[in-house]
Amino acid sequence: MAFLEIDNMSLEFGGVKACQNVSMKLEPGILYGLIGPNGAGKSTIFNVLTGIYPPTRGDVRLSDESLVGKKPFEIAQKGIGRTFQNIRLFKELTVLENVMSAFYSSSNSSITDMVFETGKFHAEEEEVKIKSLELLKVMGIDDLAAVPAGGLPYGKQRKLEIARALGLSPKLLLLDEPAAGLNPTETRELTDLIRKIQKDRNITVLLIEHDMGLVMKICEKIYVLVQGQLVCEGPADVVQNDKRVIEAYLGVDE
Amino acid sequence: MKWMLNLSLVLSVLIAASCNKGGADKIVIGNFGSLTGTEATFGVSTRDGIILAMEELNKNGGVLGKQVELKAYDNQGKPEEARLSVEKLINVDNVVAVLGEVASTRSLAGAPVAQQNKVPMISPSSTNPMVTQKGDYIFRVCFIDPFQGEVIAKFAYNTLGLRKAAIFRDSKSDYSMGLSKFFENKFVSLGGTIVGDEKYAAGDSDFKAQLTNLKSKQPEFMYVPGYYTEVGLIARQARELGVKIPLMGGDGWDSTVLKEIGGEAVEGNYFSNHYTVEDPRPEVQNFIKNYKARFGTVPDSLAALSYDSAQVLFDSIKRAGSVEGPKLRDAIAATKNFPGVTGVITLNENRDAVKSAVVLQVVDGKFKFKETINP
Amino acid sequence: MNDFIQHTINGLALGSIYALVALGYTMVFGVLQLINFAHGEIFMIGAFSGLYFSRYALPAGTEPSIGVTLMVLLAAMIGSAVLGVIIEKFAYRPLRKAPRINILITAIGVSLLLQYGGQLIFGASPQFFPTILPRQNIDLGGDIFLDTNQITIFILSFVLMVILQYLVFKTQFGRSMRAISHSLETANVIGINVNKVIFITFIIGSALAGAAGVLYGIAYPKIDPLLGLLPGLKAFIAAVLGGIGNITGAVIGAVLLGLSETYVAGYISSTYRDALAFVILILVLLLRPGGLLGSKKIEKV
Amino acid sequence: MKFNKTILIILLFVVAALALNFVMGGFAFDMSLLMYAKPTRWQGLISPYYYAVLVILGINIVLSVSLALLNGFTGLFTMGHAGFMAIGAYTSASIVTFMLPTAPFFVQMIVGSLCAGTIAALIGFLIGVSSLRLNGDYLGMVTLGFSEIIRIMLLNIDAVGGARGMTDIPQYTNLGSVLLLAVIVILFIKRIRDGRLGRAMLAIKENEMAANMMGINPLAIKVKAFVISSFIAGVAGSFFAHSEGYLSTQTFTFVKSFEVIAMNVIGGLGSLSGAILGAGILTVLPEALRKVQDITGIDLRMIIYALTMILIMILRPQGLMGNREWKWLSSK
Repeated sequence: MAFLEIDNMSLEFGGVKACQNVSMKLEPGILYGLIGPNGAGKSTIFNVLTGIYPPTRGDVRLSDESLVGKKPFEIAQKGIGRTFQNIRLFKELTVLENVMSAFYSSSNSSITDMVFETGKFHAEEEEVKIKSLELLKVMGIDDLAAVPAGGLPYGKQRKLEIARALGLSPKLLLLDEPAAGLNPTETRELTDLIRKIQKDRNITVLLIEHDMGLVMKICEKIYVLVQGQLVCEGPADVVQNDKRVIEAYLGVDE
Repeated sequence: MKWMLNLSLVLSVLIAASCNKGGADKIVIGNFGSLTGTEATFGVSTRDGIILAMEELNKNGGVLGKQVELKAYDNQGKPEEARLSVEKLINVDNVVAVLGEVASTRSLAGAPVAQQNKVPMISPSSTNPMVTQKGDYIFRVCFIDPFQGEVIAKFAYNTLGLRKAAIFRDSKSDYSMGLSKFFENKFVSLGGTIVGDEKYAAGDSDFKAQLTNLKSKQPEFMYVPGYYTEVGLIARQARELGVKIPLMGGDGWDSTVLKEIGGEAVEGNYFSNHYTVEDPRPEVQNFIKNYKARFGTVPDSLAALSYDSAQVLFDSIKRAGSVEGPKLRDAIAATKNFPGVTGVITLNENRDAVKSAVVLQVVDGKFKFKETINP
Repeated sequence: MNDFIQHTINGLALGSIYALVALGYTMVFGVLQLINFAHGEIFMIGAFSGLYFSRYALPAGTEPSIGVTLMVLLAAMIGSAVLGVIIEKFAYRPLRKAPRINILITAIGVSLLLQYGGQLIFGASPQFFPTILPRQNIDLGGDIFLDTNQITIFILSFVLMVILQYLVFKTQFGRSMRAISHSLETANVIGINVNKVIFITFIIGSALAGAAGVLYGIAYPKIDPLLGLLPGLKAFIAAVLGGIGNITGAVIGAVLLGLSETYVAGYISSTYRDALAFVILILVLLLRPGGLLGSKKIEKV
Repeated sequence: MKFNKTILIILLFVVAALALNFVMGGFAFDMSLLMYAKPTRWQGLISPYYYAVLVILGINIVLSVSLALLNGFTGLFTMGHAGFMAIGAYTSASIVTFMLPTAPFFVQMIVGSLCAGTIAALIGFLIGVSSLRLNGDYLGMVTLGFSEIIRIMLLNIDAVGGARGMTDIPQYTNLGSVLLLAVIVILFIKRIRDGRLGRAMLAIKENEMAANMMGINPLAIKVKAFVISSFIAGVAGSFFAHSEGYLSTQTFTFVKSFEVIAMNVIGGLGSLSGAILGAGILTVLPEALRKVQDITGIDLRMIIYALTMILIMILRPQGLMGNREWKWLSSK
């Protein structure tokens, strides 16, 4: 039984078909890649998974529970964390606070606790802070904890987004072009980090990426999406040699 | 803790400022009114009436050998600002008396302050009975809603022989609501009936829906006790809808603006007022002449009333021979048969002016005297 | 029944006044996504420009005529357009990239400044707007009356709507406008002179407000510096009702608002007449935020 | 350690407030007076005018800080704060006048302000649940609409005076109690901001979509912020009512809502210190500008006020404080 299952999912916007009959089965603890030309609907799949768009047809199930009709924050609470193609950090919060915000739903001090600064409040804040700092350390940006997130260099913002998503303790992590805009050194660094996180925490990762090298290097299984339809799936060598994939890339993309 | 230092600094400045007393060679009087905002036109007229009275007095040597100075504060039509300006007038500017406000709402907000500080306050034109009930230092020189409301009821019923009335009132204005209420009571008790009752809100410009309704009730006349700012348009739109019955109103109509805006539509209509410009008394004729010369416009009833309130105050200071609160209060309370512009003013035991009202009719763009109605 | 017809006539007339103001509102919003709070005040300045023009520029004793009306309209449109451009250049342009709340607050600030500045310059007392258009009261029989002014205004707002519709959908300028309303950045990238288009939009929107001011003065010949407040708000509500940014919608929304205000005052209660507009606003925004003719936009993620 | 310090600060404020109370009101300190005396506010060191200005300052600070929770921290642009203040003011005034006319003033104060806050919060909840799905200008317009509807309804209720306004409301608000309220509210809001709730609010303000993806329910948080804010506005209304002794709907117009927004904006949206500073400036400035009126003879206050708003927006859109906080209000 698959851990996350996309079952024959289609999404239409007023007649425009963004996704057609997409089916995916993700097993726990595996690093998946999702590639495809621009406008193929990769981010759209993320948006369906995270509940931003309800699918027009079909179903999405996490551990056999349908996610269709659930609110985005409910899905996040169930353990799907994500990053965004165009970084969406809380720019005026500090780096540390960004990560701490992800612990909102897992902590439970009440307004009274906050207002009277009870022992429980302090204990919880302390705990969240320690956990958040740990995550920052993992991503190698713990020295910037007190800096407003908007002030970080681009590459570090990408890392912070991942750290923040990890704050949810996700079972499934969706990374939307984490290497976009990074230089080769940074990309290499990030690649290693992603693999390390995935292994250490034993979580499922679904990665959208333009950088073929990166995808081929770390993904155990790759899905190829062309014009809203899955055309191919399998390990790197299978995908690389698939005729439809080559066509799609040669025909459309740079 | 630097902010604490700042706070104490601010406090000490405030305290120091509060000890600053006005000069002793002048008598300072205060006025509060809405000089800006939606009711600014009323506030400005009122202030100008006081200025005229004061300048005339000062030209003739002032009172008790001193010149009079006016402090006029704006309250933007807000009651809380009204209260604050009275506080400032009394406690910072040390005025001997306060003149104001037009609207009963703001007089009600300011009156308790005057009362607590034992500084007399004379409202020129707040007609709600409650205003002077705020205490024995609060007076007014206008008549109150019950009387004015009854004036038109009596006039319509007795003089014109009309039996069916419709009321069109301004729900935002206490004045209009008050007049309507007392008009209704009196008219019904005389034996008339109210066939229709509609509301508008000051600031509206379209009244046709309500007027269409009132028209269909077929009243013999319509009571519209609002201010001239709306009544001109109401009259116009009533005529456009083919309403031919007379409209009647109160002293809020008294302004040249009514004639300008209403044009032919206000012709033939009646309203109650404090005085008539046809009155040959020198008080009236001089006031109109001087006001025109000073401000370039024909005074409305608010200006006349505030002029009178200032005159009553000056007369009382003269009689009291002092500007101390209690003495001045007693002198104002003793005002009897004072020849004001708006009639002969006598203050009764409720500190309200007792005077007769006149009913005027708009004829050929002029307010023609019709009848005097006594209390 | 006669009452109903009279109410309908009244409502349509009121609605067409709202429509005139709403057109300018919706145009500026369409391009800048900005609720131009000062639009009501531009409208007020239009009315005063018309007043002063007819008082001082026209020879005394000029008889009311259509020609005079057109001249006054033109003067008011110029007056308002100049003001609109000044506001755009000095208040809105420096804030083009600022958060929307800042622009909105500036707009409210401009609106207050013009209201109180107006009280200072024009005086607080209401003034009579001269009769410049010959008007006649038509008795339709059965105690129903129709005013020629009402017809004029109704036709004018319809004509203006058609012209605007043409301008926006059939001209190069209109295409640039729509491109900007779609995305300011993209419009910049594809070589549209954004500042120029916004500038012209403000001229047109403000001139429309100026014309509305004069027509308002003709219909309700009492003008004062705070006159823009209520029509401005009502026009905004009308624009929202029809689908803000949508030209036909603004007119339909305005007429619906005028009718419903009149019917409510006529048949239910005049007490809550002014609350009605807000109730409509709330209901539309909560149930159909795009308005009657507007479409729902999908947020880009 | 931190806990002890805050208790100390609160105690310090209580003592300071009581001392002020004693000096300026001269009643709360005397326990025997507490039971029956109506506060006499007209004694002490400073002129009643400045006293009244300070009371209004305190109320304005409370309003401004409570709006900062919405405007500044949660990014909700509302234009209906005057409506909640009106509900609080009228609720408290009615309860005290009609139901507790003879109770000792502190009972009136506590019951009155709690009821005021509760009713305001309840209505805030209803409005919030229905309208907080809207964003930006639209939310502003809807809240403005609600506030106007509230005002028109109050205007037409004869029991609370209608157009005439409500008179003879017991005047027990004094400077000490207002300052105490202000301090409590400031600390309250500060601590909410610094807790997980505040972080969630800021997250929503910064990027609602991302907050959603962090498992934060934006609507729930917004409603919470709205309810808290309207509660405080209601309490402020109650204090206002019992300071003025007179209520009229003319007070609670759109202009009042806008004034409170202006306080936030001038001080700096998103800064608690800014909200306080803004309230201070917009309370003192109009009074100080009365002097200008003495010279010019005409009232330029509103014009200067409007110009200030525009200039600040253009020249210093982040407000006077920007995102900074005074030391005692900063989160660390």
